[in-house]
Amino acid sequence: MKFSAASLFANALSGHKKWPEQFPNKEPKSRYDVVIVGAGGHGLGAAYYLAKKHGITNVAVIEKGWLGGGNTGRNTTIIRSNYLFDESAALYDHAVDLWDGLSQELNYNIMFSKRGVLMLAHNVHDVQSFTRHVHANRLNGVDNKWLTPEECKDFCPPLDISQNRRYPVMGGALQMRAGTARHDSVAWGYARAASKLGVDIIQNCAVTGIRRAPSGEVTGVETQKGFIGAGKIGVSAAGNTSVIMEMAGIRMPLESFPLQALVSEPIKPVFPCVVMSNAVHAYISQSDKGELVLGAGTDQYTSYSQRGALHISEHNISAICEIFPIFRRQRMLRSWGGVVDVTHDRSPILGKTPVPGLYVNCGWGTGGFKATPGAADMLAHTIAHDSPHRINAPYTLQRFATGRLIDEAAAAAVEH
Amino acid sequence: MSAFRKPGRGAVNTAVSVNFTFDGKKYTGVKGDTLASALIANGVHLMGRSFKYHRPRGPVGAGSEEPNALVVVDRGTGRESVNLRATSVEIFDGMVARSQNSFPNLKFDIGAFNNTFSLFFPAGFYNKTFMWPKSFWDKVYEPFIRNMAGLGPAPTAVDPDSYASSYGHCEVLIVGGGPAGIAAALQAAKSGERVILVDERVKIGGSLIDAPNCEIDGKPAADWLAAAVKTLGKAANVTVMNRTTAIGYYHDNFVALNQRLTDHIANPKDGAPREETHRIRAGKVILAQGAIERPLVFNGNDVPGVMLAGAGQTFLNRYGVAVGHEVAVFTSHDSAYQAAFDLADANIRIPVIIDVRDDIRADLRAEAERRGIDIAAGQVVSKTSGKLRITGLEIYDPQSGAKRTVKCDALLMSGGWTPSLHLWSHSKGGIKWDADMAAYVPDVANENAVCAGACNGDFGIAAALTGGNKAAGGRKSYSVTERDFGTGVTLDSLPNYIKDTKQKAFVDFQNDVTEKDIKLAVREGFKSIEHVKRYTTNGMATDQGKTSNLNALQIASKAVDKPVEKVGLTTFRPPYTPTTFAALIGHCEGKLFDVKRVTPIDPWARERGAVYEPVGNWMRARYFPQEGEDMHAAVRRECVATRESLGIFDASTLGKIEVVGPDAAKFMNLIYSNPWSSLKVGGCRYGLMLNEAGFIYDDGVVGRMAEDRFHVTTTTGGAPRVFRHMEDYLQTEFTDLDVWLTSATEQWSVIALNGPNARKLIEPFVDGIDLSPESFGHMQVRTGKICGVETRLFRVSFSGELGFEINVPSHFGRAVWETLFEAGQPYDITPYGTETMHVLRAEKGFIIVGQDTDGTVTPHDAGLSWAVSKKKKDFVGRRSLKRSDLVAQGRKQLVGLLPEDDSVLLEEGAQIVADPNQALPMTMLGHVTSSYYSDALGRPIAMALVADGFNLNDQTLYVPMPGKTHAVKVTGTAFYDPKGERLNVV
Amino acid sequence: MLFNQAIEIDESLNDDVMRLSLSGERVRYSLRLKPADVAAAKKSSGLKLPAKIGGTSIAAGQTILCLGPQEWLIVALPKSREKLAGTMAKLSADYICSAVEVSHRNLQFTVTGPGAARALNAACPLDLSVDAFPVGKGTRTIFEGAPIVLWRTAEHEFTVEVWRSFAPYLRDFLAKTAKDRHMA
Amino acid sequence: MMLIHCPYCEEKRPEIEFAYAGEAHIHRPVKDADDMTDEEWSHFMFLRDNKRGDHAERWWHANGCNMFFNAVRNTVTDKFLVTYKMGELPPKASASNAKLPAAKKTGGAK
Repeated sequence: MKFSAASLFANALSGHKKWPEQFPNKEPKSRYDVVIVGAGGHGLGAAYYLAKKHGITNVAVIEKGWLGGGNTGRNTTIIRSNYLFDESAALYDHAVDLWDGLSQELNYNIMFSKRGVLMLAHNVHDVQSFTRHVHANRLNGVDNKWLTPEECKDFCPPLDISQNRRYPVMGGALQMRAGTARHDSVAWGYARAASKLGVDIIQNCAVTGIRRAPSGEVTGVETQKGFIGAGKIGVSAAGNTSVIMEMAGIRMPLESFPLQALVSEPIKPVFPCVVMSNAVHAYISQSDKGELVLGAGTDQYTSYSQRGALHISEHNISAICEIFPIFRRQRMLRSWGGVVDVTHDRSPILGKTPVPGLYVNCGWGTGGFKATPGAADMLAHTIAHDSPHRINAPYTLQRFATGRLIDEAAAAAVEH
Repeated sequence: MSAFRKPGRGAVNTAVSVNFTFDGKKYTGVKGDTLASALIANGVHLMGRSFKYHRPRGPVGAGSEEPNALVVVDRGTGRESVNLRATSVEIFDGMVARSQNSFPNLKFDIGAFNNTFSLFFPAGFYNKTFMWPKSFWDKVYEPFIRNMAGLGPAPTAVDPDSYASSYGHCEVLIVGGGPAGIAAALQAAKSGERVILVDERVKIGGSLIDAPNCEIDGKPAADWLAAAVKTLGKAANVTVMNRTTAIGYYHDNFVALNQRLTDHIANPKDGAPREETHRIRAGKVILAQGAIERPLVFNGNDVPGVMLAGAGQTFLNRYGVAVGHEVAVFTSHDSAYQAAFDLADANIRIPVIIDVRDDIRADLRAEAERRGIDIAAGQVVSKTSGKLRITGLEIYDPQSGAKRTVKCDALLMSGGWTPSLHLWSHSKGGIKWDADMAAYVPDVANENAVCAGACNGDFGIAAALTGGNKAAGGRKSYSVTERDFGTGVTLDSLPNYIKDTKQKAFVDFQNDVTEKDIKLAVREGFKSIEHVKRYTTNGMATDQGKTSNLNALQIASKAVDKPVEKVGLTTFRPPYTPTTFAALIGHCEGKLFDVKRVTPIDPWARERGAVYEPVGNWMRARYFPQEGEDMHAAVRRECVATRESLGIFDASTLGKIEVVGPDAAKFMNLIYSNPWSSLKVGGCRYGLMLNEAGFIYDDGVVGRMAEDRFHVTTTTGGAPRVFRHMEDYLQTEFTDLDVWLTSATEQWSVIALNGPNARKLIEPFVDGIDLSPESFGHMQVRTGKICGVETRLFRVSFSGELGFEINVPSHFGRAVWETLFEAGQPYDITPYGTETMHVLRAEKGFIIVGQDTDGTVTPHDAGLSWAVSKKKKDFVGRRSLKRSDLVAQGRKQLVGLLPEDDSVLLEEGAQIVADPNQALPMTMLGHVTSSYYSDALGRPIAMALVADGFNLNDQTLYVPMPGKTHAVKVTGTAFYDPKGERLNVV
Repeated sequence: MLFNQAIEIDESLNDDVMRLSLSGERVRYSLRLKPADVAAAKKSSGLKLPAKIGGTSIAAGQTILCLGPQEWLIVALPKSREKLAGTMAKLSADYICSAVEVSHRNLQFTVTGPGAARALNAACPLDLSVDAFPVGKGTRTIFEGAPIVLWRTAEHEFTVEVWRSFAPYLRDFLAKTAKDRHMA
Repeated sequence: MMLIHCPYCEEKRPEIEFAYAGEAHIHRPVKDADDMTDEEWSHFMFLRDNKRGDHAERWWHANGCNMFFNAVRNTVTDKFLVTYKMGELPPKASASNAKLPAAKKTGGAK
């Protein structure tokens, strides 16, 4: 059933009893052409694009829990593409291109809101670094512009730009095409669209092993629901990637860290955009529901516990209230943790692996949500062609051997 | 006294009136009232509007579980507290409270048109529409949705209140001051160990206050409670914290408490902390959080006046308030009879108890009869009447089909009880489904924690007391006379003759989630409880589903046709109740947000009007503007003065590490890329430090003070990470070396003197050091005295001029600086800041790590191949430097750039291309890292990282800027005095 | 020559519950030895080097804290300057060790009164009850944003050493707790 | 905030005194580094077990005794099974050490 105002109206009259399942939960078949491990936005999207763009519909997405229950449903939904390096700009901007129009493509309102992402500079080094980004973005055709403190304030009125603060605002880089989307809807929208194209979504089915032929290539996955044959396997398991890849005998250049986020109680609209500050390590937006959504950096140690420490949240709130003291009296409603997989250069790995028929999409760290459609599209392309697309070609495992890293964080360097 | 106040009832002081306003109207309550109890005492139940449909709502609960009655308390500018639960807000004289989420007012709210069309806004409606035309999402639909959403008003001013935070420790932390918690505390108190008992309400007592109709050890509950409070108050090892909520339970028994200190006080002292966050590390945690009553999910269950049975009982017993004059009861659990009886005994008419069960316990039936209460067994409420307040209800007998109406002005409901597992769940304690109770109860603990009383599934006062005592290690059995708490049934949905499409049976009141919404979610494939929650938003309101989660779970379970335990339970997430941001920040705001480090010389710079820049934790003087000067003018003046005569600069922030031990040189060889064995005592050397990946990590001048002692300097921001990097390798890789590291950054103040007159200035002040160029050459260090103070005197230059860095013990820094500054007047000595320092070094082509390099630059890229030893067998980063990409041709390399147009100052960060006329995306060769106007050279200069830059010398490249492209010529980086002759001034 | 610590204490916040004061000039050394040399070095230097991490030896005019394995912080009154310098020089000559003077790196506060532990616990996460942190215990620890060295000299008396530039932060933090207490 | 038993201080101290320092017992090749391929070298540099379960790791008691030490912590529960000094192998008493990677040389780090 196509979603529209008309179908909503028609169904209302029949008491909403005729809505079909958006994504039937299937029992596994004995064999698929492609098995995707991990039903987050990336994995579901890859299945969708395999079916939609490459005509490969005999596809299963296997999920140990419930679809969209990992980082897709736990992140702060920031979408932007104002990255420094050509490789990053190409990948993330491709994603933003897909975000724009994804609701219509999927016939599912994923609520992509181009509210603008403003990244604040608090010291001379930030200014230099952001100016570098702005110029590189401009020549790459990625929108990003420099704002003075006063312009920052105009764009985001709750901002305190008084110069006597500990970290006064010295300006900001604004990407207007950036913003947020409704995280759950992204997973559900892809799941529904993929299901319609014949993809099987199998939830509550943990992968326990990866089977390989004597000649090395993959033949399928062992799961809680038995063996499932697969011509190709795409692993898109975020924080659990190391665990899955170890089943194929591959040790990954990854570490998994707890990442926390929190929301305030809902209040009436007050915050028109997304603001990020690297100097104080925090970011903030306001959801459609009215909650202020806050995020910060990871906890320091590796963990799969989905549980973080209080002091991380305290510092996060403290940092936000340093920039936006007007929010001091708001109240934290809910905090939660996810597990993010981080590579040494904080850029993803998206491509082939040493094992024939095994593909991996991981290492997105704290920024995987924004890449969802782009990563999914690239993973599907790589699986379909057994070869990466131009856009994801640099994101190999091999770069860790050659040293050809894509290190955005290192490029931002540190203060001197 | 209002008609709803019951004198002689409740733990309030009716002798003391408290005046307040709600939505501008004046009301009077009594001391001890909450806003909800005071309003109800005035006959007001309508206190809020729901989130989605803006339906009129009154309190459902009587405590922190309340989903409906959310209000604003306005204490003046910046002191507007929103989304407060009226059931938890203590009134004080002069309180100004308002309703929220309604316009123009609570009784008539335009937003309620959502309710009229609620049929079109089922769960997940927003996923299905608002997609066409595409541009309408950003411009029309979303702004509209946002304006409709949100609850309380947004802040308009900064909260001026103070907040506090602290760490605390105890052996036993008890959460919840009901009978279980009190019994636990009494027992734990005997051990002499530190015991903390916290309770979110005004006073401890819990159900002993809410339902006091029992005797403990032969004493009335109130007397027993008073004695217990006294005992605990006298015990020196026990701390009882009221108005304190345990908001989160973290690793290793780390529990966060939020204590409210002034919200209940009419005129708190200005500056008194409003709230304090106590972060408690407990040896053992006893959770006695009690249980939360479950609403019944029936058509019309959200009209103001419909509330939980226990809430009705609490309003009576705790606050002395009748929730109505004619109060009907609808239940599936025995406990609601206690509420009915308590109300009846207070002369409130109970027209009927509607019980979904056919068989009613004989004693309850008898007691009801004795009070003349009609019981409608095996029947249900099929609808309610009244919009802003319940006026009556319809009873439906599903067996006979008979219907009848009953008038009432309040309806108490009970669907049973849900043990509060919030903190237990935060602690990652296991839970198990108890089918009899139809609730989850605690299973295996993950921390040293134990649940007692109702939160452990042990209902009734006796069970709570005994359980609490046992949890604290006791074996006491209490003798309690009480009514049997009883049992109940849970129905997945209540029978009704009305078509379910015509029903409005709410599960989550605040978020307006109905039974239909949950069934719709399941129908659409959202079969995990987490999916149901997210699709319907059930349990995601500000009460986090305290009253709704279990009902939603059971409805979903039925719809999925799986046992509840297979459908799961949504995760409880901290905080237990919404917690003020500023309380979580505690002291760490304003100047305590982050350490601000300044040098001993800083006050002098501040007096001189220096402009500062933050660098790491430090504040450094950036330039010293004189009257009418902007940064450029000041910097040009400072540069010229330094090159022509003498400049003075505070370099104290440079990191300093003393490396001492017989293997010091060996260690230096391993940690730096250049060699150290050959450096003689009294010599200095530029040190280049790489990370293991082979990229430049830090740099600085190092002096060899003795065979076994190096004075290492680091960049200002780099000091902490360099120290860690060194300790890490020393302790885990180079473990056989006899060498130790001592941070000495703040032992020394560093005064950098640069300029041809530098030596002349210091000569009269220096003792014990021969300053002659022959004896004390460039890149040498000596110890002696200056101005009578011990010094480590470095002859080094970051400017290309004759230079000294005078290290003196910190407490003498300012005095030495002032002495030299005074004596420097004949040389027009000029203080300069970091900006001038940057220009001077750029003229010489010296790099700033972090500006001209980033974490992707190798020594070779930066033109520092000379600082990488070819002979050493090992140093950090050595092997990685040989990786294929690090030795590849065409890497970005540091070069000089001269704009062809002398009037152009390139922008730092600007990108460089070979062909400015290409289409986007352009192929970029690199970027400008440093750019300044150089007076010494009479032109702008720049440094840049450019692909294959070393092979592009003399070539013309382009810097495309908005509206204009600048042509630049590639050069070397040593712009000024490339042979270094200026160092040799005598 | 002016000896300038440049930190002022707001005396008006001090009372019988909690009193913050800044100590005067001190001579400080950070001393490291090899494990095998400790006994001999103790004997020859006469320094009462506590053996266990967390241990202190507090004598008139000189306190020695064991902060880490074979790591000691020696804090002495200025009158001991020459003597201590001599001791350090001799140790350096006789043993494989590291003796670094850090007299000016730190400033020293004392926090006294029955409210001292509670005030310090505003920012220090350690259990400062006298059972858990008895008189004579000393350690390096954290005071929110500032690393400190903390030792207890009496039930209601603590000494805090902090790097010089962190001192205003520590002072301001304790001042905030005092103000809160006065207001509450 | 976790409590961590420092094997040098011999007491439990709060996490904020410590800095996490990555997986433990990773051998840093020195002698044979030049003979290694880039690929082999990258194993030392970047490949990590990232274990879901008992994980050998290093911590630095930065605001305490200043010592680096080893620990085995379960990354699902975040509970420490044991902490031990640099250069030591996980104590035999640890129920989990069968699963640990064999420690090479003393310590082993980066």
